[in-house]
Amino acid sequence: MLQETTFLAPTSWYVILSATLFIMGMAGVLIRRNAILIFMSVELMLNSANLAFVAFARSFMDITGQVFVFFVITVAAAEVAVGLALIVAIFRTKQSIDIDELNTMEG
Amino acid sequence: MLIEQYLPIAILLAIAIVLSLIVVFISRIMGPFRPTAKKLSPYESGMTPMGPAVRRFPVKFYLVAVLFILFDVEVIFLLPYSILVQDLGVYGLITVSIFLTVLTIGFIYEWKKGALEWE
Amino acid sequence: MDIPTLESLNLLAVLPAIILAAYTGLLLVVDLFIPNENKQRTALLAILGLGATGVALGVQINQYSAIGDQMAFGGLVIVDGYALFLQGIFLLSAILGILMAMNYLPRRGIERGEYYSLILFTTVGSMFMALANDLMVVFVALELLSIPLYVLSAFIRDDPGSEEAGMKYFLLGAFSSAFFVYGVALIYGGTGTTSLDGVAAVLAGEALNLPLALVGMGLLLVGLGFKVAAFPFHMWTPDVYQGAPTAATGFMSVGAKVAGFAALIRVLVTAFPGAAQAWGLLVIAIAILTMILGNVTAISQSNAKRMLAYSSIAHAGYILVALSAAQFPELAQEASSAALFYMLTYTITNLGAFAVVMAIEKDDGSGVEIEDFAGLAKSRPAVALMMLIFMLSLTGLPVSAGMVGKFFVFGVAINAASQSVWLAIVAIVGVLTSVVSAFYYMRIVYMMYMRDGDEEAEYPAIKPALGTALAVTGIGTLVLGFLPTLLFDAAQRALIAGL
Amino acid sequence: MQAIFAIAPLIIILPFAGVFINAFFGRRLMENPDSPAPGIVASVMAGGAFTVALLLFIGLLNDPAGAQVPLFTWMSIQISPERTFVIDWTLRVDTLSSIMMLVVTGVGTLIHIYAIGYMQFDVEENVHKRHLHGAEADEFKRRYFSRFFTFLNLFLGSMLILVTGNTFLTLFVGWELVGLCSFLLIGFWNDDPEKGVANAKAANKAFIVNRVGDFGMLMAIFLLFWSFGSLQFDEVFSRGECMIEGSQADCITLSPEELDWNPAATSEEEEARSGAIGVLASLAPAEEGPGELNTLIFLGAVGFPMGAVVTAITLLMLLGATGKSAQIPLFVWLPDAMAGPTPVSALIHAATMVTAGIYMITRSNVLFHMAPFSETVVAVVGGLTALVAATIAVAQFDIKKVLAYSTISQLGFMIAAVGLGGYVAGIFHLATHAFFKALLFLGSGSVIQGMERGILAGEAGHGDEHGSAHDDEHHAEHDDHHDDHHAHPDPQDMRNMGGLLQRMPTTGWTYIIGSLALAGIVPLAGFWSKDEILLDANNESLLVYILLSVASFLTAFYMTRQVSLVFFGQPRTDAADQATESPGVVTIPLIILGALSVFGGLMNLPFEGFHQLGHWLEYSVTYAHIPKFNLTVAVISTVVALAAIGLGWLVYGRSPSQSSEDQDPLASTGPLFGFLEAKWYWDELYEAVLIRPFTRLSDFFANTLDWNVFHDWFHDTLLSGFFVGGSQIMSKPIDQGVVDGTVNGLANLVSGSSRGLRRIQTGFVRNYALVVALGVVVIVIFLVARFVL
Repeated sequence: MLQETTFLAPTSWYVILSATLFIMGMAGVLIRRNAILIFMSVELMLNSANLAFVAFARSFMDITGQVFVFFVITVAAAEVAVGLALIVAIFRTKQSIDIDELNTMEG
Repeated sequence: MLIEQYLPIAILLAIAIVLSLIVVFISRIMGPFRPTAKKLSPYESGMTPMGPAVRRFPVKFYLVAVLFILFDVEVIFLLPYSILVQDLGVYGLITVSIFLTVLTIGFIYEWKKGALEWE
Repeated sequence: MDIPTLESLNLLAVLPAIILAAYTGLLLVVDLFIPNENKQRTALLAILGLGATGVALGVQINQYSAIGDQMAFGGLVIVDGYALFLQGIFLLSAILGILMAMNYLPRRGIERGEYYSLILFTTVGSMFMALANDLMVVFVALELLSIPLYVLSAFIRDDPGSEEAGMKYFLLGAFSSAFFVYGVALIYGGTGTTSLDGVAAVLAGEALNLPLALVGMGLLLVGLGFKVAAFPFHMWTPDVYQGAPTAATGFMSVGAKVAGFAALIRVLVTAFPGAAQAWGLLVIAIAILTMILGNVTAISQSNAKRMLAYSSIAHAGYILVALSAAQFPELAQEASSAALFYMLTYTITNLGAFAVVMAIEKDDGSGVEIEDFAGLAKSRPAVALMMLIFMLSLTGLPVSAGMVGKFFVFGVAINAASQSVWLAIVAIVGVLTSVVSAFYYMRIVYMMYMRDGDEEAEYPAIKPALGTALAVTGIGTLVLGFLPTLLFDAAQRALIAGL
Repeated sequence: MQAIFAIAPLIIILPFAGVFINAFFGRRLMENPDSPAPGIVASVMAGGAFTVALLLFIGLLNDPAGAQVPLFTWMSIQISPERTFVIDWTLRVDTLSSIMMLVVTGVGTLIHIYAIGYMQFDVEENVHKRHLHGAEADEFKRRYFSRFFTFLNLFLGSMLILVTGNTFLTLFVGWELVGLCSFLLIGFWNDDPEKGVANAKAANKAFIVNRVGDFGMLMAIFLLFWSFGSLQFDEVFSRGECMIEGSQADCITLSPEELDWNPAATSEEEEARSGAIGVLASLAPAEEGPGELNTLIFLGAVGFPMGAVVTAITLLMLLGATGKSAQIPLFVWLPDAMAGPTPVSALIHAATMVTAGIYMITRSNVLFHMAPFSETVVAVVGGLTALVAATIAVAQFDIKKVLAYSTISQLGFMIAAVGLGGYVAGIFHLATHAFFKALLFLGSGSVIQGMERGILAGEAGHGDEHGSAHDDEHHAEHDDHHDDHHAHPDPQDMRNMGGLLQRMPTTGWTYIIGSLALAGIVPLAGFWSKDEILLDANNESLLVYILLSVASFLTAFYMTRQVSLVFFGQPRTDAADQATESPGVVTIPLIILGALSVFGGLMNLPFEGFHQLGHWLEYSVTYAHIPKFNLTVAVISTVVALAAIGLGWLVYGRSPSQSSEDQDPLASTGPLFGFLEAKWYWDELYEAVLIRPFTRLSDFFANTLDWNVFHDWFHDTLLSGFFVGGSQIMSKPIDQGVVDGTVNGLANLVSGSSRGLRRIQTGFVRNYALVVALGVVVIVIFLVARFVL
């Protein structure tokens, strides 16, 4: 399906890159304390997935992957909307968006 | 297509960068430089500056940003459509109008909720 | 290039979902013009819409035997018995959820029209979870289901608990859905398609890149496992359930979970029969751990909502038991119908339990400690009786819906045991843990019937809405217990052509 | 099937109708708060059930094969394309179940009637305790009186579901329902000012201990279904016997006509049947045993020899039986269960429910017959229980506690009997025991209320000189224990009684009859049944025989002790002095039961031609057998009993103690008596052996599995190695409240680990995310490994 030409980077490179980005995002979620930064890390994970999609789509010469990316982006936008709203609300009450201060419930 | 065809772009880039650097630093290089507190203070059209230059933005901007994102996204879907608008014909028209209706609902909602009133 | 035509969309097949979606958008706007003091109208309108959808669904179910399965949106969506049955469950839980909220929100002083619209949005999402025949649809449905839930759980403005719940749910939910998306990406990379049948076909034949697809499947398991609150992706559950407004919690505890299972079962059974051993073992392990953790941790809870959260984790485990039996193609159908039936019983019973919690919760949201059930049998005999029924059913004591559900679920596991002894183990753990569960469920019964509460503890009046919800759930629980065959046959017929 | 059997459903419907009426209209029936209406309704329903049972019995006389009366299809599940697993709710009317029905409904009816009188007084007294007056009091009476009879009828219905069930599942449903009723009735006075909490606790103890047994039952049922592919009695048994030589597959796919052979077949029919199945021809009980049972049963992928599987099943059933029928090691709940009102103790905890275990084992005699090992275990457990309980009973002072332990001991006899294959003997003793033990309990109830009437009279202020003199000397010379001992004499403490025979003649004499029957004196009912058991023991196993003989010696002894303490000698308190006879509604059932205890033996005399019960049961109990009458055994048991009575009389009867403070004569044996009085420290043993280790274990869980450990390791060592500040996430220690004390030792283990697990739930989002991430890692590793390997 994929005719390798001289200058096209092989798909695996993209996948590896996306995996790296994904892991970085994961680490970010695990170690960041600022809600917004965590949130951005999540976005990073999503977009690494997008990268993988596009790469695969290219290698298959198939449109599905790219369409999926559209949807991911859209949904991500919706998540941003909700997420930011939540963060703002919390900032209003707590004057801080350090998620480690959100531990009134436990056990 | 071959890698050579990228060459003009590369050259253009190089020139752009160099020029911008020159523009930035030429005054520093040419002109005299005797800083005083007044000179360094941020320029507020003659008034004495009040407060730090960097301030928190009011939450409103978050709201605007969010709204922007939402409506920004619709472009993603409209762009491909606009390219194929001829081929897609009625089918495409209907589909896109559904899509836009949904967006409009959102728009009406935030309008009525007063998200758009600035003050 | 071939342009799809409106006919090819076959919109009629998904009419109920479409009706509800359109109606929801409409409701969102209409609500803007309803004055704040009588938002109850919005609720009634919402119920109306659900009813209309229900009618459409009923018609479809009627014709189903004649028409059989249909595809829509060019194969992105499949309308089969499985989907129809589940859509029924979703509509039911949505209606009940709104009924409860109608009484609850005003008391907490948080009644805003959006609540009802959001519930409808979630329901649309759930319905598409059941309908999805393509990972793309699963993903969009998953988010359409989740995002409103984030808002619902943070619905009590500037109540720290609620906000915390919303935030936790949101962050972890986004986190897990990122895994889901990446899983889809890997599957797409491994098989070159995102349609479930396509994936199955590729895996059956010469897979392009099997390990990629397998790992992708694992990540799907994560994303959906989070929705159904299965170990180890359950951590959000107790906090969110406790912090969220009880009405939302009750709805969430069934709607989201069932929807999650809807997609999980569909994806694993339809798309990955090739990798059955792989996910079979995983699901078994997860099921065992989930049952143990849920039941054991529930025991030391002092807050009723939190206790129910852990119990809901445990029940996810029981449904997983059925799913784990579905790894054997010849049992897939029976297993899925057992799961479907269990989900139905769980939906009704659990909603009922939460309805009772709402019935005793004070207007400031306090009064949901397990101690607060003390003496309920004296002050509120009817409610206490209801709770007794629900607790018995959740424990799985005869003769109640829960017992029958457990019976089917463990029964199918036992059948499958002839294929792999793991199934036997999982069934035994299931029985053991449900014995354990008696401890914490009976504790509430003990509180209600054998402890004296303070006499002057007066409970909020039960408005007709909540009363209806209670009655429906209570009667439903009993009926399912006494005449399970009724619906179990339905559940099975749902599966004849399904999957 | 005979037309008469069609009425079978009534036997269940009637009691539940009673439940319905009393539950919803019970209070309205009691416009006048003292009207016994609900009681009458309940009794009528019970009586109706009894008549139905009688009719069925008559029907069976003509057609002993019995019948299976379908009610409705309970559930049907598509097991596999070709097989559907159907559970009909079918009533099984055969000789065994009819005996059970007769006993349950018969004794049940009498107890219902008795309960009318008893509960009116009991409720009245609870009104006093709570100092209720006027409308409040009336409402209280209405609520509790009708509630009691609702529960009682509910129990009756459930018990009948149990005995008429045609599948192990329906049996289990009844099993659980009766458990529930017992729970409700033990805790009936859970809001009693003084004893409320204790009652509630007793109820919970019963409930939870029974859960352990139920777990055994459930596992047994699953195993059954798993290996025999059915839960229906006949199918299971026929397939079981088929599998002795056939393979599992052949036997499970028996064709229907092969399946509905009826177990009531006489021997030649059995020949025919075995021809039909084609494997039983060579099957003679003698040459059985695990050796022959080596055909494989496939559980999961692996196959086990049939002997092992059946043994496992039967042992699990035994666990269930030890729970319901209060055998070692699960008997501890029964004595506490005496917290319930006396009719409850009589009906549920002496006559009927506790015999469910014996019934279940008898019903599954085919299985047990296949597993000799389990049979031995059953017999030994029964024998031991009989002995241990009997010894404990010797040293109790609470009149009902004595009876409770006596019940446990007698149940031990029955279990031992069925364990030895003496199913006839077991059921026989079950029936007679139901008569005289119910009699004794009702008698004790009457005694207790007599005492309470005495107390009330005393409080009313006319205590005669004797009493007051008694009074002073106590105040003069005794410590306050005795003081309040006297001020509020415990109406159940035998030390406070004495000389009641003159004051309560009917109760007294019937009670004495009952005790003689229990002691096994010719020709009372108890003698014949016990003798039959001893016969079997004598033939089968010397050990059990000795255990049982000693037990029966002790039985006679403690009954003598009780009778002489309660009815003979001088009254030791004013209360006893002013005790009065109970009303007719209470005494008449006593008399009837007395008669039954005398003549009950007639149903199965050990002489040729008199084995009615034996032959009767042969129709439904495949391995029923009738032991040969053996004079020496009979003589020995009689002599033993008489000796015990004589000894008891020497110790207690001849020189009765004068005051309630006197030491028990046996107390001279010092530590031994204390040991027995403390019930062998059985509860303490559990405390030490189960609860405390569990608590420790759970602490271990709590601390070692503590998330902090793991977390610190993970975060500080790994993550914070790379990033700063991750470690203080977990710094907050979590200490959670203790679980409510309603859960027993087992729960302590669970709750301990539960608290341990709670620590994982730290409330920190990032930890949740961490756990998710770890889960992902594990899953991915697993999948990749699968693929690579």
